[in-house]
Amino acid sequence: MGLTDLVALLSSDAAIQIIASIVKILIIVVLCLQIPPVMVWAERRAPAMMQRRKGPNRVGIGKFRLYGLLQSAADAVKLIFKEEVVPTGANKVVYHIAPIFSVFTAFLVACAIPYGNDITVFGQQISLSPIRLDVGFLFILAMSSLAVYGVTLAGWASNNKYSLLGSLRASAQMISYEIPLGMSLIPLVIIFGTLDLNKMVIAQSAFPWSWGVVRAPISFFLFFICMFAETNRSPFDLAEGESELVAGFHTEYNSAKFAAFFLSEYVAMFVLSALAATVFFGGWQVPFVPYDLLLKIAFGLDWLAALVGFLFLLLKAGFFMWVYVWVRWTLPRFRYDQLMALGWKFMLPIGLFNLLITALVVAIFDTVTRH
Amino acid sequence: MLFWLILFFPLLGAFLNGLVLRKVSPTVSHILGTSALIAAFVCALLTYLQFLAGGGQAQVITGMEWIEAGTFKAPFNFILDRLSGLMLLIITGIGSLIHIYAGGYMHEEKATYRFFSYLNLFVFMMLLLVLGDNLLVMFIGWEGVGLCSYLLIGYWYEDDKNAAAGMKAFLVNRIGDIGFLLGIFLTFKYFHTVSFSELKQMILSAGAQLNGEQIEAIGWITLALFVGACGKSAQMPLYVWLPDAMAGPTPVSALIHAATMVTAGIYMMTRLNFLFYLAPTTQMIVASVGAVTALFAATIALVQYDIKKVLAYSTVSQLGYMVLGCGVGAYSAGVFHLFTHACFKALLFLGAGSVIVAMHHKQDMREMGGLRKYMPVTHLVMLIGVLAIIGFPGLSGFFSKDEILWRAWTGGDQYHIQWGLGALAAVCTSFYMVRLLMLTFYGKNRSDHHTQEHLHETSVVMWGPLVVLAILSAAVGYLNVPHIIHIPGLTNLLFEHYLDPVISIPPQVAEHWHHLHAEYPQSLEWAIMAVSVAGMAISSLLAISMYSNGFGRIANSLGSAFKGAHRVLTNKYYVDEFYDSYIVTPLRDMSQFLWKVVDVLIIDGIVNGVGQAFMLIGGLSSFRMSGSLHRHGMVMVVGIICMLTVLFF
Amino acid sequence: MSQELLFYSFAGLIALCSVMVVTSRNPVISAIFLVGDLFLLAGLYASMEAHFIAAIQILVYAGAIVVLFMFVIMLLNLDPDQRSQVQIAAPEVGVLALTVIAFAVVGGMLVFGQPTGVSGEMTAEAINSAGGNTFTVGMVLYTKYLWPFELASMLIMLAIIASIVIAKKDRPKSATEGDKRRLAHG
Amino acid sequence: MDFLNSHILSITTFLPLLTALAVLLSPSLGTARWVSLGGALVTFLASLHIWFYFDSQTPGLQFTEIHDWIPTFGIRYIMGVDGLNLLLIVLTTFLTPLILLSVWNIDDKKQKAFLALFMTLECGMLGSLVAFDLVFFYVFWEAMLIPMYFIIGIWGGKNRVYATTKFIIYTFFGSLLMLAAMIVLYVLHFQQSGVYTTNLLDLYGTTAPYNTQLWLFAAFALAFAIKVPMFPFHTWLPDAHTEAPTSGSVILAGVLLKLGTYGLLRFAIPLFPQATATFAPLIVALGVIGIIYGALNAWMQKDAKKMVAYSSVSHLGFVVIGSIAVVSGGAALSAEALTGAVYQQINHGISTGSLFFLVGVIYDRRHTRLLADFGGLAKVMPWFAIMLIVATLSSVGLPGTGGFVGEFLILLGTFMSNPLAGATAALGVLLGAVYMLTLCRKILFGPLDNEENKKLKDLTPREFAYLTPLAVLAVVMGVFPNLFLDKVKPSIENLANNFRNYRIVAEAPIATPYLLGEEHKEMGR
Amino acid sequence: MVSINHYLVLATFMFLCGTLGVLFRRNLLLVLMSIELMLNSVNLVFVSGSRLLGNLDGQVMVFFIITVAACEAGVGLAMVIALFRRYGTVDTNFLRILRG
Repeated sequence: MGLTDLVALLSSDAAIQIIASIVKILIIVVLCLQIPPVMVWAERRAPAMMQRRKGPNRVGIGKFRLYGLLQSAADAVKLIFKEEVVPTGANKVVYHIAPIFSVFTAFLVACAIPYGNDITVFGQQISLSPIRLDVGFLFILAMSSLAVYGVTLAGWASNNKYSLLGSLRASAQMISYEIPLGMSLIPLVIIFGTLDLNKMVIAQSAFPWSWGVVRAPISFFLFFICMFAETNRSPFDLAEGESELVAGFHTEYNSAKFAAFFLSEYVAMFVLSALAATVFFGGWQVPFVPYDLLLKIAFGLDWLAALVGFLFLLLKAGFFMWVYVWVRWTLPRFRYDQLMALGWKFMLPIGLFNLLITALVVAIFDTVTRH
Repeated sequence: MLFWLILFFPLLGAFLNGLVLRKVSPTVSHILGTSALIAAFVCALLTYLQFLAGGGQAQVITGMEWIEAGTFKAPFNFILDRLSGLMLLIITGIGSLIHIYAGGYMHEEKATYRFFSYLNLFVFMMLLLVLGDNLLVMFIGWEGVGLCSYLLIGYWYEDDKNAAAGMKAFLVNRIGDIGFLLGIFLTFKYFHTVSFSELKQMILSAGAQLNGEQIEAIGWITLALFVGACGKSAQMPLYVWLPDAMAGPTPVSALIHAATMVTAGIYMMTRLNFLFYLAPTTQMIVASVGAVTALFAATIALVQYDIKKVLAYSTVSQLGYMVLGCGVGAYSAGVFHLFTHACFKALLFLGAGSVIVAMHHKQDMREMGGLRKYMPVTHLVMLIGVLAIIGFPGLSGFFSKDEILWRAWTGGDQYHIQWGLGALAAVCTSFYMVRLLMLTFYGKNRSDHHTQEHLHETSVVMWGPLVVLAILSAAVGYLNVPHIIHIPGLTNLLFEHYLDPVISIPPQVAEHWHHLHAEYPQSLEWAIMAVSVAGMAISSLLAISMYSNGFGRIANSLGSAFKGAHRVLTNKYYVDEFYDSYIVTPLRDMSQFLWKVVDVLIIDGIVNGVGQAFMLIGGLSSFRMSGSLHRHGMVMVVGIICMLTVLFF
Repeated sequence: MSQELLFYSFAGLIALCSVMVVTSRNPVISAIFLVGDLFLLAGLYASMEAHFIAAIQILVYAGAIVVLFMFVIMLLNLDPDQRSQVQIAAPEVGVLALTVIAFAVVGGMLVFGQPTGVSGEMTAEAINSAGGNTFTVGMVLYTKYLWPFELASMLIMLAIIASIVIAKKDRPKSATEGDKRRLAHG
Repeated sequence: MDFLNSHILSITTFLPLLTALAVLLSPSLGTARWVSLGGALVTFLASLHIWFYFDSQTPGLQFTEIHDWIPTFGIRYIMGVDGLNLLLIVLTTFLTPLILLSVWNIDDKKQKAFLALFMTLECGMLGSLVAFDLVFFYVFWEAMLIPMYFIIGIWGGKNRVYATTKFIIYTFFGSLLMLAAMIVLYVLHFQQSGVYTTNLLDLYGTTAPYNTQLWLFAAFALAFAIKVPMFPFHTWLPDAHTEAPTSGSVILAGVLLKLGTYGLLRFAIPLFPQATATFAPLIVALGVIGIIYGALNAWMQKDAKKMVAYSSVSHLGFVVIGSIAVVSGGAALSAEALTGAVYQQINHGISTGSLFFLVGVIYDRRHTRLLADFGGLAKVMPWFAIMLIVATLSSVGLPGTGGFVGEFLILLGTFMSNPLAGATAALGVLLGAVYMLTLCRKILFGPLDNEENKKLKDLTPREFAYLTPLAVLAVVMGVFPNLFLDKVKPSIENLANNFRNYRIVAEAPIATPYLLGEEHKEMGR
Repeated sequence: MVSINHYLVLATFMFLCGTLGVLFRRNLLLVLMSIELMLNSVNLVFVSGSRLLGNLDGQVMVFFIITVAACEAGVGLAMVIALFRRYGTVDTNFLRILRG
């Protein structure tokens, strides 16, 4: 096989797609791997800020302390190189699989977010999400519903009653809140008429008054609550409530596997934030700058426009990440029965009601506009 | 219009009294009931006069359709002819008198609305019976009067005996009614109509050649209908209900069980005389039953102590005469006796009722006696009544009874026995009626002191009707004077000719009957009359001598001399006991057997046995039930595999 | 070529997972393999252009049903000695053999029989031109199968109520005497 | 109006079912009562609509509704009314509100369920009356059993489980035989015509071979004989009646049993005419035995309700023999007897229904039904006495009540066909009087010697409300039978004269009530 | 080319596994899981059939089957819990209430 063949092979349509996919996946993975360190730093600096103290600000390279940003890097290194202890009586296989599963699902979901509008490379249209499905929306729901396995299995495999309790709580909680989550998102599917996330973003346009949050405020409200429950974050962090269950499902985890859980949790947070941005806040749309205009501003270079959009998406998602942190240090933890009651007796009925109203309004609106 | 009012008034009275005005005083219900009937009587009288003025031709009054199914038709059609007209007058007329009387008789009762409602309903039903133009409308009345009789006999229902008597009356009547029903079925089967007028036309029209089957059927029809008549007119062997029916209030006995209802059988046979003429066998049976009943009941009456029982058996006996009359083809004589009997028997019953009221509802004649001086009017009218019934020359019974006996003798040689029985019964009749009179009104008073103190004549409400009836009893006989006696100003056999349009001898047998009538000399008739008058006189004298002062020596010694016969008679030939032990009890035992053994043990046993057999099989086969899910699943899978294998290879 | 590769690899994994589901001694492991099975099946569905079903498969089956299984397994937290053993006695062996043979026969018929049809009649292009898999399934579901769909929703409601009622706690706390006797028999 | 005329049967049939749903959803028992009564009354009104718009000139099927149900098997949704079922439909809808009134005062927490079950039962009964498709009919026929099973099984007396199990297994056994026969008929029709259909109107044209007919007829007749019930399949009835609550007994006697005789007329006889002619003597014999046997058994009963139950056996014997009185050498059925049978069905529903109500009235007060515990009630409960006597008289077939018209016509027709049977059956009239008057006498007459009986109250207005219509109707049916007979005449004559070759056609809906005069009718057309 | 037979063979194998699981596993939960396995094999047949026939009825059927499976699992698991509460075991060896 000569060089020409290789070039030919590499420039064939399929190859371009494959290469693009690999590149996209790499980018996503790298991106996601950067989230925990930043967030760890943020989660330390933010409360410090709220509590009028300094927080980590020492670690740096020489004199460049970078507001303690490198503290996270140090922690990561420490965590990875720690000795690995597997508890006796643990189910070894499951014990090992669980964190992998966790990370795996988190990354899969991350792959389905549209990070920018489609771009054209070598005459090939390439979407900016690694997994581009016309049921992308369902895919995200499906994959995020799998996230519970990691937690559940971890708790069970640890052979520790606190872990088990934590995982039981986690699984019940996640199943319970998955339903309102779905309920809160379905109205948007009805409104935008598509399951393709990128099309949803396009449908929202660049103007905030046509974004999802304006069109379906109740949905956003529900989704916002579910975001916390789904990621087991405060105020719904009962699965790991340290005052009750030591550390919940990951009590018996340490070293790299603990890091994996850590990673998956932050990735999940990011994914949900990105999803919120995508569905409710116009995704990669630059506010008040329609894509056509953006394209013109970017000298007609679609990759540049996409990059700008990507940055805006990160910005929007970042806001929600910040809200996570903010809420964590603001609100107390729920009690378990309150959590369940909230989910089943409050969120679900409202979600159903919201769904019904939305469907009605859309149906009436459609009928009116058609005639 | 007037005609419909006849029917309407009694029904209205019954409705108002029975369902609407339940809380009113007895006087109001009495006035209401009575005035309804008097109104009906007035209407009936007017209608009747109108009818006679119009030439007295039978007319059919068409009413609404009633039952219509397939080829069967039974509309509410009514027939107004000389026979039903007469009955109309008897029913409403005597009924009115009895209603008036009942007000006095029942004045101690608290809630008489029920009584008058039943009475009015009875009159309505009776009117339906006599007016109906077809067998089915007649049957409504036929059963309806039975119902009213049931209700009235059981009027004092708190006494279980009365309720039982009412039920007995209803059931025995029902036996007859089944005969009547079968008669209707047969009639419809062979003649395809149940209307009297159509039937009559069919039988009488010269062109109608009845085939053998139909002739034979007529025999059965008449026989079946006669069974009905037996039930209603209390003939052997179905007479048993009538004596028991005396449990009802006395006006009821007078109206229903003497004057009207019980004569329904005679009315029906007269109405269908053209059929009976064609069935000589039935006629023979009818005559025999009538004669036997007349004598049989008369003998029982000889020894009864209860005043109403005597009258009851007397009624049965007199009905026997009427039936005998019908049996020998002397329908007009039968009806005439019906008429006279209605007058004097109503009189007797009402008189007896007055006595009973005076005696504080004691009915035993052994406690009476000498009432003549306390109740002169009652005594007088009762005397007239007794003389009328025993056939004292000049009074109505004489004319009517002797006519029947004469016609029995002349009906043909085969009827001489029946005549004998009838004559004998007449002798008995005079005896027991005179005995009744003597024991009640003559001699010393045998009642207790308390009763004696309160003995007095009844009020005018009660004796007024009695006087009217007494006059009628004395007078009506002259309507049908036999042709051997000539009374100036009176046409002989007025009544018989009056009924001629109704009595229609079919052409097939006409010759035979005309032949019969012409055959006998006048002297024979005189002789026959003399025999019965003599018998009457002798037995009356015997009774007077025996009972002129209570139970005399002769009476007691006769009683002890014929101890066995006396006991048999006192116990009414043990007929009730016979029925009870040979019909009712076996039926009851059989029913008990059917229920306890056949139904519960055998049939239900089989049903439950099948169920238990399955449970047993199930229990046995459940040994293989391990209860293991996997076993079951495996069996299932193996089964499916086998099935699929069979299916595909 | 790539499709066959995909199929064979997935099929192999599915078969493996299926075997593991049934043979694992630990129910949790079984459940994990079941999830794997479902996941892989979803992959197969996706390869057959049934994206909607694939997503639903994961969403409902893997995301809800098996989680429920897992939840119950953990809730009951069975003692090790009560974890199931495969007991094989003589009749069971017979049934096992018979079943396997029967299925083998069916499988053999399928392997060596003529393919009754070839894939590819529902190509990605055809589906996309009709509005996408989800759209087309939706059209069929809400027109032709509207009534079954409504009935299915009723069924779900009934199942929800039934599960709540059955699993509610206010039933007799302990086994009655009769139950104990039965258990003793068992 | 067109809509109403073309859907009135569906409306009538399924309104009760909707009512049942509404009853279940009503917040309180009070509401549920009114809802059920309202639903029942509206159903009654709907059935009156059928009654008034029914064309009494034609033997055809009216208000027909035909829709495909399971087209693959030729199963359809066919409803229709002709003279044979018209009266029964009205009877059913008429009795239901009365029964609801009779349970108005029952106040336990399951009562709502009772009302709902009852309305469901009404739906089942109406459905099996109007269905003209075998499968459709069968569905209703079985659906009817379920509510009845619960009504007896939950609200019954102390031996209720035995009674209800017996009832359901017995009837179900019969139904299964019928189902088997239906399938055979279905296949036979396919073989003859090449069309799979369960449409009764088409199946009438099937001519099964004689031997097959015998079997099929036997299966159908057995199913209906059990339902009727005919001697000797009657033993479930006394048990079911005795254990059932009053309301259950009324509807059981009033309508459910009639479905057996109705089925005989609708299915067994016209579908298998040759077999009918063959079996007629046997069935008539059993009917006559049933009349006498039921009467004698009733006479012996000590329990008032059981007595009335056995009287049903006897009375339905009349209906059975009336349904199958073959005349003219087997060429036709007696139209008189057939009319009587149809009429007697209604009349029995009225009279026995009211008898059960009346027994229920005293049972409510005294909690006993033993005749020995009563006596002399006429004194304290005069209106009750009047009602009981009217019901009794109607039951014994006194002329002037509906019972007479029915029994008379039946006996007349039977006599024309078989004098011996007619004469023997006529004995039943006598025996009927024997036991019914015994009942009356033991309850109403005689001394009022039981202390508890002296305190009894007469009928309440509510009891009047449901007893009076029955009493009035009993008399009206006796005096104006043509009101009812006119409507059914053409259908009956069609069946009677052509049962050897029975056909019935579906008529187009009509628009003017036939209550109006002739000139209006012309205008309406 | 992947023909329908490929899928069918795979489905058959899955079904076999499910059947054997139902027949030979003593844990009720495992039995239920095996049933899910069988249902899934059927789903596979439906989807492949749907592709073969070129219409979507098969996929709709799968949709319904999934619905029913969800119901079945919900009720089934509820019953398992109830059984466990009452008898303290979910081993079918000990649950033989239907024993004759």
